[in-house]
Amino acid sequence: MSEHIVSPKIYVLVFMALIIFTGLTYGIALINLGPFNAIVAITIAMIKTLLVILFFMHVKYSPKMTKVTVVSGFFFLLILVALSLTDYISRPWAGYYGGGSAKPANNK
Amino acid sequence: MSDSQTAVHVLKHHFRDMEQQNETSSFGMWVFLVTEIMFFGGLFCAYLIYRILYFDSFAAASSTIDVKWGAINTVVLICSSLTMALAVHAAQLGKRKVLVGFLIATIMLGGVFLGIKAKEYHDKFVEHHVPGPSFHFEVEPEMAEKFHAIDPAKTEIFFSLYFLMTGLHATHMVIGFGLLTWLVIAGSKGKYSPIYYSPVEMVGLYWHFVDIVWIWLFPLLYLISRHH
Amino acid sequence: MSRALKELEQDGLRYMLNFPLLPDRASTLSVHVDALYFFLVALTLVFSVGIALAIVILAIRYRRERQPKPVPIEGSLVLELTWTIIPLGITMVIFIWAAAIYFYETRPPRGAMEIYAVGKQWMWKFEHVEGQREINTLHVPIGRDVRMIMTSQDVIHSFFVPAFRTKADVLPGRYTSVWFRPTKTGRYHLFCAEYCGTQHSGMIGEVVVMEAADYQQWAQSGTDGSLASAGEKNFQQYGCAMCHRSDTQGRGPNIVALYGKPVLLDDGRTVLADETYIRESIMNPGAKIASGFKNIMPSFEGQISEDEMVALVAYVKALGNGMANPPAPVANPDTGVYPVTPNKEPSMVAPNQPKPAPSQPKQK
Amino acid sequence: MATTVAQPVEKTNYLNADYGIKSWLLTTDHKRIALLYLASVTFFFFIGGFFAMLIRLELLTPAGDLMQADTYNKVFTMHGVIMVFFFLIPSIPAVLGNFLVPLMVGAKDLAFPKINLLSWYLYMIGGAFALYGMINGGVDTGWTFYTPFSTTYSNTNVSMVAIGVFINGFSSIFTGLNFIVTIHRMRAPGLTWSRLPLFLWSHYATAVIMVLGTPVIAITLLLVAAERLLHLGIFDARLGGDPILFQHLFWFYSHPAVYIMILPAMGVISELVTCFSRKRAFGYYFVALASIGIAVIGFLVWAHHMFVAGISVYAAMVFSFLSYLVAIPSAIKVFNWTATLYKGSIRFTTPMLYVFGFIGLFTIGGMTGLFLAALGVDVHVTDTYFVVAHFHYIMVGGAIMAYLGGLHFWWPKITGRMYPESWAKLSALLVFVGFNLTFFPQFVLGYMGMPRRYWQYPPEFGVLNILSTAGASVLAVGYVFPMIYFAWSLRYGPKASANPWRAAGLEWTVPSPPSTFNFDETPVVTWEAYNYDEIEETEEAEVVG
Repeated sequence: MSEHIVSPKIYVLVFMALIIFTGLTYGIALINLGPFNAIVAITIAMIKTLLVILFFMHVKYSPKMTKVTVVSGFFFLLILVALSLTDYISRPWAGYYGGGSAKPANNK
Repeated sequence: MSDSQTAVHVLKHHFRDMEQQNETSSFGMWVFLVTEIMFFGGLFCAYLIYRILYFDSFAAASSTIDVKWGAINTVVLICSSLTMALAVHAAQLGKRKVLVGFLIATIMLGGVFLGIKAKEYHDKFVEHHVPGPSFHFEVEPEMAEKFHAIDPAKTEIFFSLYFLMTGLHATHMVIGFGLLTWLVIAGSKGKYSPIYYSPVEMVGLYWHFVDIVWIWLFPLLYLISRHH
Repeated sequence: MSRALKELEQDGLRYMLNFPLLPDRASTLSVHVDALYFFLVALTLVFSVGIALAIVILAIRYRRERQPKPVPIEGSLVLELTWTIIPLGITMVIFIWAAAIYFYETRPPRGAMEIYAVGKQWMWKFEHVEGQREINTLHVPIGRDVRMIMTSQDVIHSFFVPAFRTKADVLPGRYTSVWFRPTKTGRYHLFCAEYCGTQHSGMIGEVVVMEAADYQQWAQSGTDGSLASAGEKNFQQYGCAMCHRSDTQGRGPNIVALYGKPVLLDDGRTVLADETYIRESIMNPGAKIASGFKNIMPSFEGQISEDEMVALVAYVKALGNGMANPPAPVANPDTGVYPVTPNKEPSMVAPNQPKPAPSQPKQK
Repeated sequence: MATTVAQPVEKTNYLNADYGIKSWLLTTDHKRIALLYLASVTFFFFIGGFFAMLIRLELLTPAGDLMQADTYNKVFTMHGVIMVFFFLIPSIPAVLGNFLVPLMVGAKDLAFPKINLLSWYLYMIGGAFALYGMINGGVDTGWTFYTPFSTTYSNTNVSMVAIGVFINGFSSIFTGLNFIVTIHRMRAPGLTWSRLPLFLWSHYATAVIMVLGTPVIAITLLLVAAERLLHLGIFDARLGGDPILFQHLFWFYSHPAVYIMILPAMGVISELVTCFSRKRAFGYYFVALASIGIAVIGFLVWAHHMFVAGISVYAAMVFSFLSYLVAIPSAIKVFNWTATLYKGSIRFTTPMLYVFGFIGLFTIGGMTGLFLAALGVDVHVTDTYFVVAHFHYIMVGGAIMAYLGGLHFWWPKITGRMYPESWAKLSALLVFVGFNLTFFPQFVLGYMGMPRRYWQYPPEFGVLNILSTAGASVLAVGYVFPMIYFAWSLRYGPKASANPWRAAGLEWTVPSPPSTFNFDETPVVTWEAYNYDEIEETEEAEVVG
């Protein structure tokens, strides 16, 4: 990995791609796509992150262990976000106060 | 100094050879970056949950931030990532002057970034959007028309998270400046050679990580439903 | 009682000898929880005594003197699988049984009698729908479902009655609820179970379970009108009647018979109009806007105390359910001015005639 | 693998290689750093233990008569903060782990010696902040710092202690980082993963949790300090914040933190049980993978601390189910340790007594965990003394017992001296008896509904609390004994040979105490882990104890 010398040409190419993606994410944000705005913004950010990690940070040429470390870092962050959301998203289902019948209680 | 002397002088006593030392230091750096991912991750998780709970207030607050400067800052930081990568490349080939040149370029671009950031903070200060006793959020008519459920108290949460996340990011950049200046000093003394350049690579990894954090901060903080 | 016990009784050490080992069983839930508890205690005994016996027997049988040469054993896959799958099976049984009890415990039956509770740093304030107000003691009738609707004025507290086996944290800024049906009369401990500051251990009280008749008689005596009537006074005092009118020209949605109905919001979401929705719409109206209405209602955060809020919520819930509709706004007798909603000039009738009040939601 | 019974000529080892304050305060030798940690961890243990005695004395009587209510709140808060962050988390990894990981791996030192010293300094600086906060009036929020009490309603040194814990967090991050990189990159030739001692497997799993969990509590405490100093509204319900979000972020770290405390203990027990049964570890792969399983699943279960906190019914179901999955690997380990005894040649030395104590008490601790993961029962017993008894069975009955067992087992290797066997057995017995008398009554108190953190309680709980306080005094004596005879053994203890227990493992192939650079030439490992059958045949060296 540290032996593998990446030619500056690749660096400039990756740099151009990053600039284009920045412009893209800025441009798409101006179009109203409803919920897809957020999804597109996140995918573009993921692609840019992958570019920086693989080429600028040489993970593409690193031993497998470094790749596993990177993936596990993002995986555990995903656990934090996903399992916290199971609480926040499912709160309204059972009546907002965390209990009580989900069906509207007609008090008649 | 001939290569073999630098190698002996530089190889730490508890490593078998330079190859093991380099792999160990870069793997150690990556484990540290994982802790940084979780460190920023806690803040991103809080931001995500509050954004889901109070979307309209967050969108309204985000619309008061100038997205032009955010985009320029993103481009500036990507350029600094490029110069950093080329600096690492120069260190690998042992070109001392090119290395120092790119390191200084990276510091310059970082400075530009912080300058723009300071200007954005100043704008927020002028508009009384800094959380705390002086905080006051005025709901403009076109904002109220586009986002119905704006609650000024919740916009203060957005700005608290905005200042915390960008502040933490800026702090990491200042630490980056310290590391880069140390590299410039050591590099100009010719300490780094094609055999021993792992410090340059470590700071490179750190700098690219700081860039990745901004790559995520820009869409999350600046681009909340900018469409008309 | 033996002489010794009588002496202990005199100088207040009555618990020295006959202290209880299990809390009373005073609610329908306690029987289920105790059953699962005894099953788990039995399971723990089996495994702990089993492991301890195994260790003692193996240690003695294979001590160095009797077994100088150890026999090399790698392990056995069969054994490993058995003590993975069997514990997994047992834990799943416990999970399902416990989840069933939890599901029963967190879903108050419809038509349960409601009592409001406000937790404040280091005391409990209870407000019965009939209007009785109590501090630190709670009177409840036997044999009826009781649902506590609780909120906190400052930090997190927790309403815990060991005899009923129920507990629920009381959070600031929203309502949480717990329900129980008492099955035994008597006086039971009430604790605050979430650390809340200096007098956390002083924030205790008593739950008095009374016969239904005694409770009815107690509830009627000495109240200055029901909680809902107190709520109606607040409704007038804070000028709510100005916008929330039973006829449909008011600027705010018609809130008659609103409680319990799904409400269509203007961003397309549908939320259930429960206590927390009512409270949130008063404390910060900007959070959820009923469809067809504008975000013009001022926030009453900091102006309405939790006790007045509880009364308002009870009033809104009583509207269209045995309570007269809100009368037309009453001009202030001496100044002759309608109570103007604070810091917002009442604009002329809203430009677009508000669509029918959300209480008749459009069928999706 | 012959053990040389060298004449005890005054050989240079890591202790007498260098003298003077600088040689200790600026050392990068992992063994000296381990001793620095041993001193500071013991110091904090006795401060936390002192607060524990104060709590037990206060609870002797139903009325609050020994101290004021807020003094009691500060005492139990400092007991929690110091014991959790400054004793239990660093004890085994920083003392035994720092000393043994390089030796067991066959390396001269950890991967980053200077960072290892930095982590000790961060630990001391964090400790200084916490102690200053304690002296300057204490903190009364409980070790969990729940908001909005900790951010808006408490006017004690919350920020000071929070920053102390924040700095201390980086100490365990760097320790974890050092262990992961060392175990991955610096294993001796021939030492494959399947030949690693189980001590290293459990420390690897602990290091993974330290690295992935600690940053989240660092940012959470930073938010609490920021909210107190800058009056932001992140967790303040009045300004729209959500107190339950704090609990999510706090417990995301704090539950894996309890696995940071117990996993190293499991590693120590695996070493001890194999050595004193003279047998290979039963089901080596399953015990090793169970450690990794606990580390990973440990991150999925945090909200079983919040079943009544107001999270939704469905989230509670998800976390209860996952909490039952995390119980399985612990059960696998207990069964495998017990199976290791079968057909072994068991010696009843002090470390083995601690192993028996550990397995018994950890089983009770683990089983009571099932009560707390059961939604129906947890609603009744959470925030009561049942929870206090459960986690003390795991931490005191488990982690501290294993820590003492490990300390006795490796004491000859660390100091070159043997401890007095009979005194050690007596103190082990005292610890076992005192512990059970202290914490078993608390299970009964818990189910009867006595809440946690109560300064005064209804009189019917009186007798069980008296029993518990009596037990605490026996336990205190049991803990003071080792301090005395370990210090005594430094001067008068008999000299220990390189391998007094005839144990397997690279750390026993070097003289005790080892030289500064551990191995003269890098060892080559050709044998499987715990090859006691081979050791039995090769020689019959004199056996101690």
